[in-house]
Amino acid sequence: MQQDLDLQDDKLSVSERVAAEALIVDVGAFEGPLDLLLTLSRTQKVDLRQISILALARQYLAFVEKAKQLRLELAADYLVMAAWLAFLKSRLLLPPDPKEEGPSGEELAAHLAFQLERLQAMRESAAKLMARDQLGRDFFARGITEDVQRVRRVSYTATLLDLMQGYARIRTRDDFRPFVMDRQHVMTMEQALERMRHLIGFAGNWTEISSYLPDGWDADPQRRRSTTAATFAASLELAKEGKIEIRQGETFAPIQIRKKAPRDE
Amino acid sequence: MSKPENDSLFEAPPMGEQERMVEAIMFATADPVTVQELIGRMPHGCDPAAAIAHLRKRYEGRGVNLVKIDNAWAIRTAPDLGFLMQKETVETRKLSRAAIETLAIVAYHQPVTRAEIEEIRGVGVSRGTIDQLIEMEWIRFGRRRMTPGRPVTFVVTPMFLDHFGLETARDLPGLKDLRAAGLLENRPPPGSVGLMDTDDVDPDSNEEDQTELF
Amino acid sequence: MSKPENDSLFEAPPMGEQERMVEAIMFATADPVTVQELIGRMPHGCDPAAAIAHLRKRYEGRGVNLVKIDNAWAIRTAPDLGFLMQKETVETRKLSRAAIETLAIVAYHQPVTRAEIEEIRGVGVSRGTIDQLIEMEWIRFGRRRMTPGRPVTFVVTPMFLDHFGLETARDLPGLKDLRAAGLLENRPPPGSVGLMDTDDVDPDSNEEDQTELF
Repeated sequence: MQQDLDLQDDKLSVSERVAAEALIVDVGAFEGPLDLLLTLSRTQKVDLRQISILALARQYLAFVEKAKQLRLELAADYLVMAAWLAFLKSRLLLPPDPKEEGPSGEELAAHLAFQLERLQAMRESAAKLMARDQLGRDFFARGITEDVQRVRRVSYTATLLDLMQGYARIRTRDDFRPFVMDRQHVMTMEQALERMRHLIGFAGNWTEISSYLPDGWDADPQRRRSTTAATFAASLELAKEGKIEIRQGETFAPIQIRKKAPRDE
Repeated sequence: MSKPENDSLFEAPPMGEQERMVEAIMFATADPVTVQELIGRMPHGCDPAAAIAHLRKRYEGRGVNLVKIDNAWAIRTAPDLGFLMQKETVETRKLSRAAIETLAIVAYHQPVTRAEIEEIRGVGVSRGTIDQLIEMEWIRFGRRRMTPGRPVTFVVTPMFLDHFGLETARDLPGLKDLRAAGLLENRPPPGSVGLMDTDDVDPDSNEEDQTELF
Repeated sequence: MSKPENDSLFEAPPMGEQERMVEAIMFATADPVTVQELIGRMPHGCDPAAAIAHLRKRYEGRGVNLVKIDNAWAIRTAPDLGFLMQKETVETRKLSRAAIETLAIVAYHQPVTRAEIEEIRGVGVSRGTIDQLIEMEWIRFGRRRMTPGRPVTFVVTPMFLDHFGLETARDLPGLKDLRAAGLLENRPPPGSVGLMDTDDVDPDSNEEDQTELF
């Protein structure tokens, strides 16, 4: 067993060491220690399943040694792997210590072999994947596409409650609308005054005030009230100005007015 | 694509193959393809014009057709299937406040002219609001008012009554009912303009409303 | 074609018409279309799945074929005619070796965590690599692993399947052999002195977690 291993070591020193030096120059091309191990393992020219992990460990350690001699900077994970492989190597070479805990050298070696095989398998699978016909390279999608027009139809809705609330909103707003004189049914004193100034010139004799009410204002009670009040107020105003005289026979008797003759003054 | 000189030595692919080629090219190119272009892209000795003729026949009556556009050819959706290129989504939205108020006024005051709606609302009514309600078939034109200008009036439709579960517009709850339901109770704080805006900010009064109502 | 009873109220178009519709929709888009989407776009009572089956047969051996991607369908040119399409060829960004390997690992081992990818490759995965693959929409986040730290997982996308002409991830080349050889197992390193075993997990407890959860 020991001899067999030495033999492998010797073999390593012949051809593998040359290869290892070639690898060192290109150390940047490796994607980590596992990749380096996989590359080194190819020099064994055997199926990965039959690979000698011990020989591989030696190759790797020789590689790291060489790199150190050449003062090449190796990334930390390469050195971690070297330490681990040195440990693995010793485990594989020394007879198992029954007192020692943890996995055996064989178990560790088997796992490393598994990792290498798995990485190799992934490499091959990646190659197979990339070798497949690819969209946009070997087969193609539709060149003239037609967009699906999204026609969005909006449907509006409302409930009876919305309607009632809406109406209520308007009606309450009405309640609180600022008070505005209903001018359509109201005659102001100014209007009456204006009217009477024109008419008074012809009133030489006593005339009932009601005859001064404008046409069309006597039918509707509201209008009649408004125009009567306005005309009466206007009469008072005119009397105050000295333009007319007012008289009333008794309470609730018709009020009469006539133009005041200037010469009477 | 530079083909070697000795292409002529090879026989042109069978017409079935040429048809496949034209089909693939037409499918994948982003623009209509001319016969000239096809000659340039297909193997030497091909007769794209003949292949197009075959392919055109093959697509006759199918979901897509081979059509000539100017001087070029393209695969296009059959005209009768254009409707499939539209996807209709229906979205339900609440009617705007202006529309609800306008609708309410038409319902309570019909027949009513636009000027009257505006007078009642105390604010202008946009053409769009009226149009929307007409389009929804909730209001329609009534008879013209026999007043100067002969303005059109609006009335609610049977669709409206149907939607709101009313037999006639007279079944609409009256102001008294609204008041009883608490809908007219809200008194505005002095000086505030808007009233009764349930969709509005004052959360308290809103809350009250809700409690009273439900 | 088992349709619910009430569907028969609407007369579905004849199958020939349905086939035309599917054809038109498929030709109109570059992206795969799901049956669900077809149902949504075609008239009521249609059976797009049946129409697809017919259409697929019709396009067998033609210049374009109907292909299935995940649970969607698309028309693609026949791969043997790729040589005609130099003009259409899109230069895809050259992927680095790390990116290609990472992609393969995600595809074959999905759902897979970043730590697992790193363990398989024996080297750290740079942020840029993952980002690039996500940006290309070839991989995406899967569900989180129910293990301490709840690491995210990565899975491949339908875009990935479409790009590589795969119906499902199960159709990846050599997948069965890899599985049979135990090379897709997440085998923990013996003992605690594992290689590169970062924040990673005991697959047993993992299993348990999942079982408890679902």
